[in-house]
Amino acid sequence: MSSIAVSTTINDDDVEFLCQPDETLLDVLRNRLGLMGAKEGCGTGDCGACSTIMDGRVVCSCLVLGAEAQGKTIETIEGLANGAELHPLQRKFIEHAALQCGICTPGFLMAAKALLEANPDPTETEIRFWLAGNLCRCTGYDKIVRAVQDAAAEMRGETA
Amino acid sequence: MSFDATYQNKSFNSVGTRPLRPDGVDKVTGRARYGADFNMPGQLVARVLRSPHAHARIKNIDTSRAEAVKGVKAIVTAADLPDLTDGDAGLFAILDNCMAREKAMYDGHAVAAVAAIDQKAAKAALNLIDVDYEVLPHVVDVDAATLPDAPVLNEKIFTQGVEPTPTMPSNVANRAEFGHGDVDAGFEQADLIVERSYKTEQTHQGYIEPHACVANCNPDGTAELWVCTQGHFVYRQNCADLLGLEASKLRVTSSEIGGGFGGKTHVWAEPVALALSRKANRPVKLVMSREEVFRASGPTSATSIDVKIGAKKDGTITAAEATLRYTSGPYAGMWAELGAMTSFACYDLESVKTVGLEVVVNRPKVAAYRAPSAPMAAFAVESAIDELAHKIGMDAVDFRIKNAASEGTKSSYGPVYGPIGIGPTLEAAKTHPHMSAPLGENQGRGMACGFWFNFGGQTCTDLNISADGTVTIAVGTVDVGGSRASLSLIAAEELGISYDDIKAVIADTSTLGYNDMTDGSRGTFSTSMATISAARNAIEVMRQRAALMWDIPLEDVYWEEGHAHAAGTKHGNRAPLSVKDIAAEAGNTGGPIAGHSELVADGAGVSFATHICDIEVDPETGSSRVVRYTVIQDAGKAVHPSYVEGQYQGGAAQGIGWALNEEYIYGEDGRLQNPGFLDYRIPVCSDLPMIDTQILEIPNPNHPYGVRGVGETSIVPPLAAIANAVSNAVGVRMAHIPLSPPRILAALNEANG
Amino acid sequence: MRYERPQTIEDATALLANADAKSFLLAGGTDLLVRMQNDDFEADLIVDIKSIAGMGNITETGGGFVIGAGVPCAALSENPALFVAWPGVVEAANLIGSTQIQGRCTMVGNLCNASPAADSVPALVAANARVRVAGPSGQREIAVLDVPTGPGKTSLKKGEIIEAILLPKRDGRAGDAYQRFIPRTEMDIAVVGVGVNLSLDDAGMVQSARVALGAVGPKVILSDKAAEAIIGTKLEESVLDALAAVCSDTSSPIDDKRGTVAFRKQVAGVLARRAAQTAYTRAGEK
Amino acid sequence: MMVDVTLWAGLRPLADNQKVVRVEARTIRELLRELEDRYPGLAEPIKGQVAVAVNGVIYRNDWSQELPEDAEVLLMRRLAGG
Repeated sequence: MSSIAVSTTINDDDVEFLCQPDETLLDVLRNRLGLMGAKEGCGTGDCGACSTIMDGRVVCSCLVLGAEAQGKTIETIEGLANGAELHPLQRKFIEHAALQCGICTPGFLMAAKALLEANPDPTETEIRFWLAGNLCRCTGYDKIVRAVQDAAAEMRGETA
Repeated sequence: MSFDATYQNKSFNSVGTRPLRPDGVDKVTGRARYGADFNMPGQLVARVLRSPHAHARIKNIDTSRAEAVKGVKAIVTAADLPDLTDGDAGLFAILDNCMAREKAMYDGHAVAAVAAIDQKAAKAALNLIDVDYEVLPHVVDVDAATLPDAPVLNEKIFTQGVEPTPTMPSNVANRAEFGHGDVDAGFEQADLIVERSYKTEQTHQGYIEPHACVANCNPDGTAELWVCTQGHFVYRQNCADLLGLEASKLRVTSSEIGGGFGGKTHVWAEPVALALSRKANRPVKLVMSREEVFRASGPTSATSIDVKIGAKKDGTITAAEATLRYTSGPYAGMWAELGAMTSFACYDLESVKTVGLEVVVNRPKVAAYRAPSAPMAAFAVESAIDELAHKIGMDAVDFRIKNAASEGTKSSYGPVYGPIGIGPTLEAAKTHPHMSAPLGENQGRGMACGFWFNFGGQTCTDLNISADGTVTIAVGTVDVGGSRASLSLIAAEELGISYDDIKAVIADTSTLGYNDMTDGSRGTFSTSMATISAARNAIEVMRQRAALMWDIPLEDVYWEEGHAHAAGTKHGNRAPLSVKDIAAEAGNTGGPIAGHSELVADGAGVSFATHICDIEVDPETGSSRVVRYTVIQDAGKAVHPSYVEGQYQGGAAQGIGWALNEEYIYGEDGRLQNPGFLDYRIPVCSDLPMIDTQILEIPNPNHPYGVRGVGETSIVPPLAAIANAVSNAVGVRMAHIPLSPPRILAALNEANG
Repeated sequence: MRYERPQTIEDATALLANADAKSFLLAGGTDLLVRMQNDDFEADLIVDIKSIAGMGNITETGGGFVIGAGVPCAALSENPALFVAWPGVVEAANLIGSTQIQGRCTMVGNLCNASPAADSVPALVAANARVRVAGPSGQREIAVLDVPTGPGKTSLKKGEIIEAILLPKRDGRAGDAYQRFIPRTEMDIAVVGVGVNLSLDDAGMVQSARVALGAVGPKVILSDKAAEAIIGTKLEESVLDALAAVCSDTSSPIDDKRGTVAFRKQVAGVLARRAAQTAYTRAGEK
Repeated sequence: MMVDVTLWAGLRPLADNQKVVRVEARTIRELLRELEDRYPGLAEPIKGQVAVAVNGVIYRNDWSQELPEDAEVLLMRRLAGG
């Protein structure tokens, strides 16, 4: 197997890497680029812990080949905050205690970011179905949903 | 210094508030490092070869072809992990589970492992290891395993706890009996008796982070292990014992842990990684796949339980009896015994008898799962209690209140209770708005109670005060869900300083004394006790330093609200000295200021909860949906209420999954058919409603702040609460968990003729 | 193993035609990459077709809709015209997997993976959808119904690629719907799936109908009997009973980890009834 | 001080099939020593498997714990938790 050269954009940076043809984007991010915020919980697209945003759509990076990143725009958890300033979702997750162990958190945040970009004012049901591909075993989802609701309200400018 | 743990009934400044957790930013930015997020220079990749058979004798393992693969640096089998367990059956089970010795005991049992320079070489080598198996008959079902013609898993197992000792080997490893009174006489007095058999299927803790570690053995006998674990000191001891290492030369660092729930309380593959590293003389990283996690780690028991309860027409229970059969995987544990102990713990019973039968089967070795064994027992008992209440014509809550245990009750497992919370949680349920809310069409309401012991145990904490007056607490209990925040609150409270001036870290095994695991709901209970003790010791030092700074006798210095005060008027109007003031002079008054604590945190108060839930059932498909859920539980004292609520909600969600959809499904061949999150169906976000919580605070008399463990009890009532709700919705008693749609629809069809 | 990203359909078919047996097409990858996790998986060639012009497009033509093989299912509901015309097809495709999966998975992939439980397939079969197949010897069109031949098997020949799904033009009072059963609310594979497509005459009587059942046989079942049961009716209660009975009888499922024979047969009838009612309502609203 | 110690079922065969044993002890340590002296078969379980419940409070490890007058004392198996 010979490596493939890939040019892509990750968190607004131009990035070039070599990867094997069967290597997943998740493995590239974690093992080649040092971006370990995306987690592997299953490797089969069932848990969402590896969620990243590719060309505006949230995807499981374990189900994308590294080679497919060619020419794409990729966003990972490492790029969510604006420097030292946390994204409202990040702040609200901490404020609402929406994480316990935290392993699913990066995936939830990326999926929630994509949600609020597509739908700034989602109902509880819309939030729950959009996030159904992100498994959390600690929280029972209650505080996660509340954190997303609160972040959405703040981003709409409705903060109390 | 001896530590007085007696409850003080003080008012709090920090405890009970909801500050931001100290590790929050790390975790929302992807910077927190979990088991798989660590690498070492020159590290190899490990893969484990697993048995495809449920039960097979390993006649020979030939690794020669695999060793010839370029890039392969070490291969280990059981021969590389000699038995050093010296007759310790529990340790031997862990060893044999890490690497099968004579027989593979379940589908997924490790038989060999490879370390290679990359995944590709490791995978190639794995496919070239030749294992010669003699496939043996297997049994996976709990009831089938107890039949006379069942294949015997282990010729050395003769049922313990029966007289006389049996002469034939059996899959029933032991029998444990609990109770008091005369149940036969009790049933004689009963006006009504409910008797029924129940079954529950095997579930997995389902933590999102697979087991992962990096092991490094050096030729000089020192070794390091980076690992996701609920107890790095316990992992150190396990690994040292199994590999013949000196404990102090093995430094174990706990990574952030991506969920454990009991599944990371003993070693699985870590000794294998160390053995590979020792053989290859290189660091080795071993990360399980999700499939491996399901096939070879964690699960809880599958059970079969018979319950009989009798009561008088006025609602007084006269006798209660249960026989509980729990699978333990291939090795005997104490899972049935725990079920037998917990089953009737909520009630004040004149006559009670429970018998636990531990059944070995060709399934993975059972590990603890959040209040281990209690949820299944509670499912059976609370279902029967509900049925009996209906029969008598009493409200289900009133019936429980009438029979609830209280202070002074002799528990069904032996001891007499101190102050406990079962009565108050029931009273709270009775008046909760949820109880009186109207139900919609096809909806049913259920409620149930649950009990768990809670543990204490060995604990060691260091509290160091920096020159700027800020404080580091180094603790040895892994933070599984926010305990760093709780412990910082405790230290702030005791020292009388701001939460923001405290930083809690989890120390590794070489920098702190031994700590038991974060299990048994002990993390915050035990370590808060040690933290209070360490803070009191530090205060004692600060009093001495203040006396020195003021040149007054020590006995004239007292500590209040974060300051040293000079007593009385004889020392003039000296302004109190703050921690910062005293710390700033530490270099001149005797050096660094610290408080240490080593103690056995005993007296963990038992814990009770009552849950209420509403379920809507689709009568045409058997599909069910939780529409409302309420958790009421005693926390003793909620140190950080947000994370207490989180424990309540998380446990309830796990219980809901267990009740409705989660189960291990085995084929005729004894192989697991659903080793993935696609078909092992844990609840997803859209499956659940908001989960309401009500925290009761009945102080634990054996903790200075009244704290009880809160982590586990919340998983105990849901199975029964949901089964009761579904039974009420469909009008048929549901006695087999999970209540998957095919089971509900079949019950509906039967009821409708 | 090679990864290729051809720019034309001719290059893609040539690559496949000349490749060894172990070659795979990559569109959304949501099935292929899962299979690649398996230690037994081996491949010599993966052909990523998403760079081929037109693969990512949804085109409305005089004859209906052409949906490229690389269109992720999430994009279907973002096309208002398609959603108005074929709500049942779109809702079926949108039921596949999570939000993350939706961003990648394609209907053609769902079809070619040839799982008996594929969600979009019963809806496409009910819609009488066809596919355009490109191959070494040129293009051909076949019915979606004729693509899968059994679990994991299709009628495609070596070197052939499905370029697009062709949905017929929609006019008059017509509607479609898809219903599936899963144990959870999301993230599961269909235990039973039913697609119904029907048109009404001016009196509100069902004029034509197609009923397709998924996950109750080795491949999707198009039930003429079920269609006959509702044609010429207004879906009266007795008609729905008959429809349900036919669908239960027509189902020939297996017992597996996802459901039992008895459960699947019974629920096939329930879902057929519900899907038919939804399709009928939708048709009536036009 | 004399204390009545209740043994769990599994221990009874190791103690002449007695359910309750009366021993002279002021602390948990003295109690365990006395039991071991009288019934050597109990030494093995006492080493690692035993917890002592005193008036309903479970002590896993603490030898120094004093036994109150008329204490209700039970030997229990050490438990596993999640």
